[in-house]
Amino acid sequence: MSKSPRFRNVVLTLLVVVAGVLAGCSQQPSADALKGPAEEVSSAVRAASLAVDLRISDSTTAAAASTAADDMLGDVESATKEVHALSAQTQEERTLRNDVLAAFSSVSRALLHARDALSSSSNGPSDGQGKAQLSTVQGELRAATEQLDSLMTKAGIQ
Amino acid sequence: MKRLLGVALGILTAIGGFVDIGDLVTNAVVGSRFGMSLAWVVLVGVVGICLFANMSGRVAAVSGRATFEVIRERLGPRAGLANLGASFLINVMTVTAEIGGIALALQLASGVAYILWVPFALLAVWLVVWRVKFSIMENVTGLVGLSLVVFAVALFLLKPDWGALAGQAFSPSVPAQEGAGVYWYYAIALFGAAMTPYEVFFFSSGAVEERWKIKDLAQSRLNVLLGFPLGGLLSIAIAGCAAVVLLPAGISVTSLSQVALPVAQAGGQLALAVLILGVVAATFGAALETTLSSGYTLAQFFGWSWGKFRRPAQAARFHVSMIVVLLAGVAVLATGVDPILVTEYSVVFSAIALPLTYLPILIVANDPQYMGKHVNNRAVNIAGVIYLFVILVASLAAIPLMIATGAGA
Amino acid sequence: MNLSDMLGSDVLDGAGERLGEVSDVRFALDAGAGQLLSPARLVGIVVSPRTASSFLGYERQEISQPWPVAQLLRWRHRGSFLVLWEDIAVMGSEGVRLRSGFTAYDARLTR
Amino acid sequence: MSERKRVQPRQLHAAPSPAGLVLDAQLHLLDRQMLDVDGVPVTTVDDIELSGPEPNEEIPEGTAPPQITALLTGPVLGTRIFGGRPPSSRLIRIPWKVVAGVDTVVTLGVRADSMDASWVERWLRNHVIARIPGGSHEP
Repeated sequence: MSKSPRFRNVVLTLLVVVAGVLAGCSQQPSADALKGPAEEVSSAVRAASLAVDLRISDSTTAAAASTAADDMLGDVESATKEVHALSAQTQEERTLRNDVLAAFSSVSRALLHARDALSSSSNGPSDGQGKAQLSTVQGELRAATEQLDSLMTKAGIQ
Repeated sequence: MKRLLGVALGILTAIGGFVDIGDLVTNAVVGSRFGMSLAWVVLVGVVGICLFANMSGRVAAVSGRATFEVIRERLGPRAGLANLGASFLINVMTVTAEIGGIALALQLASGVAYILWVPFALLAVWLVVWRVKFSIMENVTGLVGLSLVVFAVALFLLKPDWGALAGQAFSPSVPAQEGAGVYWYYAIALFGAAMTPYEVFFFSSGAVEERWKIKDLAQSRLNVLLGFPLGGLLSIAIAGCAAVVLLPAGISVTSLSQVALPVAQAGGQLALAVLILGVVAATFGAALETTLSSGYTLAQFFGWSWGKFRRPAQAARFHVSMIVVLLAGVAVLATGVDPILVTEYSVVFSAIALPLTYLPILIVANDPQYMGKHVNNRAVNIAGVIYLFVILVASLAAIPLMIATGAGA
Repeated sequence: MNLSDMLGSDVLDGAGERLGEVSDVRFALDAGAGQLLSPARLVGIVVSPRTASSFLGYERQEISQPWPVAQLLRWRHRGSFLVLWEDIAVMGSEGVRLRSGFTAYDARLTR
Repeated sequence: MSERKRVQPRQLHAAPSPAGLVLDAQLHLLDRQMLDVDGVPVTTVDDIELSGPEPNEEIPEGTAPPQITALLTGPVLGTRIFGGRPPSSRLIRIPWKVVAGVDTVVTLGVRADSMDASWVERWLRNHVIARIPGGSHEP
């Protein structure tokens, strides 16, 4: 009988150690762990914004600009996956992670619209309707950028 | 007059041939993250590649032996095979990256997904390797690749604060938002991109292909000593464009489409078109060079018959191995791996393999049995040994830095 | 025998004391008539007291460049000597045994 | 190996210099490129075969020195790198009597196509390269 509690203790200790190791492996969504993906997305949305600007001023082609938007969409996707892989422990962490994911998804949506607008803008910016569409998209990108920026400032990610 | 034309052609080809996807991507990434604070590495790398390309060209012209024959003969089968394995792996990675680069540039031009351009790029590269004369191949890709000068033009059109750029370049420091480890990791990547071993394999084998003699050495020295530094200036201009436009905007480069943004901003659609032409030519030329290099290294290690001056039937194993390498590269791309990522790894692995390539060249360039009276002079030897030391340090530091920084993330 | 069986094997003197390892095997081509080469006869073995890798032959030639690579390799092979065929008693899996009273010659190549 | 005791000969005599060409096998022969009579690369010198001596047998005084009988290539390269020894039937021999010269390369007095050492080259030429259009055209 006396053996069994000791055995249980050993097993419990081992479990705690294993859990600790596992927790160490799957990082928590601290400001530190979110920094990389957040910066990646922030860079991506700014690049797309620049591409739309260049397209509005007729400095770049529809193909090159939409390729840029498409590449940035890929970057945001991979950053989103990275954040999804983080496991939140506390309520606070869960909120932060969800906020970040929300910001990412609005960036993602804006990028999708940007890509579509850019690839259909092959008539050139002289086409009034196309130009209007591009300005709308630009506004959307800016809004998504601001949302992400303010979140990053709030969470102390610089 | 004709001679002068030949000299000009050689220099222009060397400039256009200097930049490949590795230089393009690494310089743009570095410019967008570190500004001009790593420009000194390009300078160090260019001096190194001039030194050793020249040396290997001289060995090839005087003795008729290309670099990998020398490596096998001096290092013996064991160390030689280790070197072959490393060089061959890097060659395949670089072939993959260059073919990916061609496809990415064509996507930029057309908007059609790059993966659909890959088979086309593969076929084009193979056809040139199979059928086109060596000198034509070199001159055409080199001259068209010269359109990358658009980066330098764009930098001027952007009217940057030259003083600030020069300040970053001449008193380099690690930017506040980046760690010192990442800074040195990219320093090694830039060094590897400038000094990629395939350039030496290609250069020395090219000397044999074009049947250089001792009297051609003056011309080749001129090509290298003028062409490569000017090519290095192009590299710095790529970093400069990224530093002026992308760094202040908070954009760090992860794709080729971002590299094009500053050029489009400076010069509009015309500049963009020239840029795409230049990138296609530069990556296409480099794809040819790396494909040939993988054939050269294998053939020279095992003593097979090689060279584009022979009919393919007279160099069967050489041509079969190049076909296999091209297919392997395309198979890697077919997995959907990002070609830019392959590029970033290939330049770092290049840095790791550098000492094995450059030590035997330095030794043979001093051996009178090979070189007769054309052995290295003292100044070249001193520079060579200093570089060997730098190369060794970079090579040893590369893997620890890669692990510590998560490959520069 | 094949050359690779000899290279790197131990060299013992007549009393069984270890002298070093075979770092190279020297041949001579006696000038002969004809278009092709004359037979290559074994002259002797080069014994290096430290390492079998005949790295580059710096110990045997008058090449001193590039500093310090040449100096390092020569230092690693210091004390190398040549033993003629006449002084070899046995060659085999246990290594090379020399006859007692063998003569050690200067291993340098004269060109 | 270095733990064992070593003796060092006390003095070195000047070596007798033979009349002809002197070759150190590792330095001047092994791993060098072989070219055929037309200057076409054939293979590399992977190993060297000698006419003697019998392994592990006492060499009587006055025995004539062994000679190089052939240069070896093929699977022997693998065994030089990884150890072991290929069966002698798998060795590709290039007899010393076809060797025409030794310099930074070993030149042979025969054509590559007549040699066993180039069978892979011939096989690939006939079965792969010759079947692709343009394979036998001048570049």
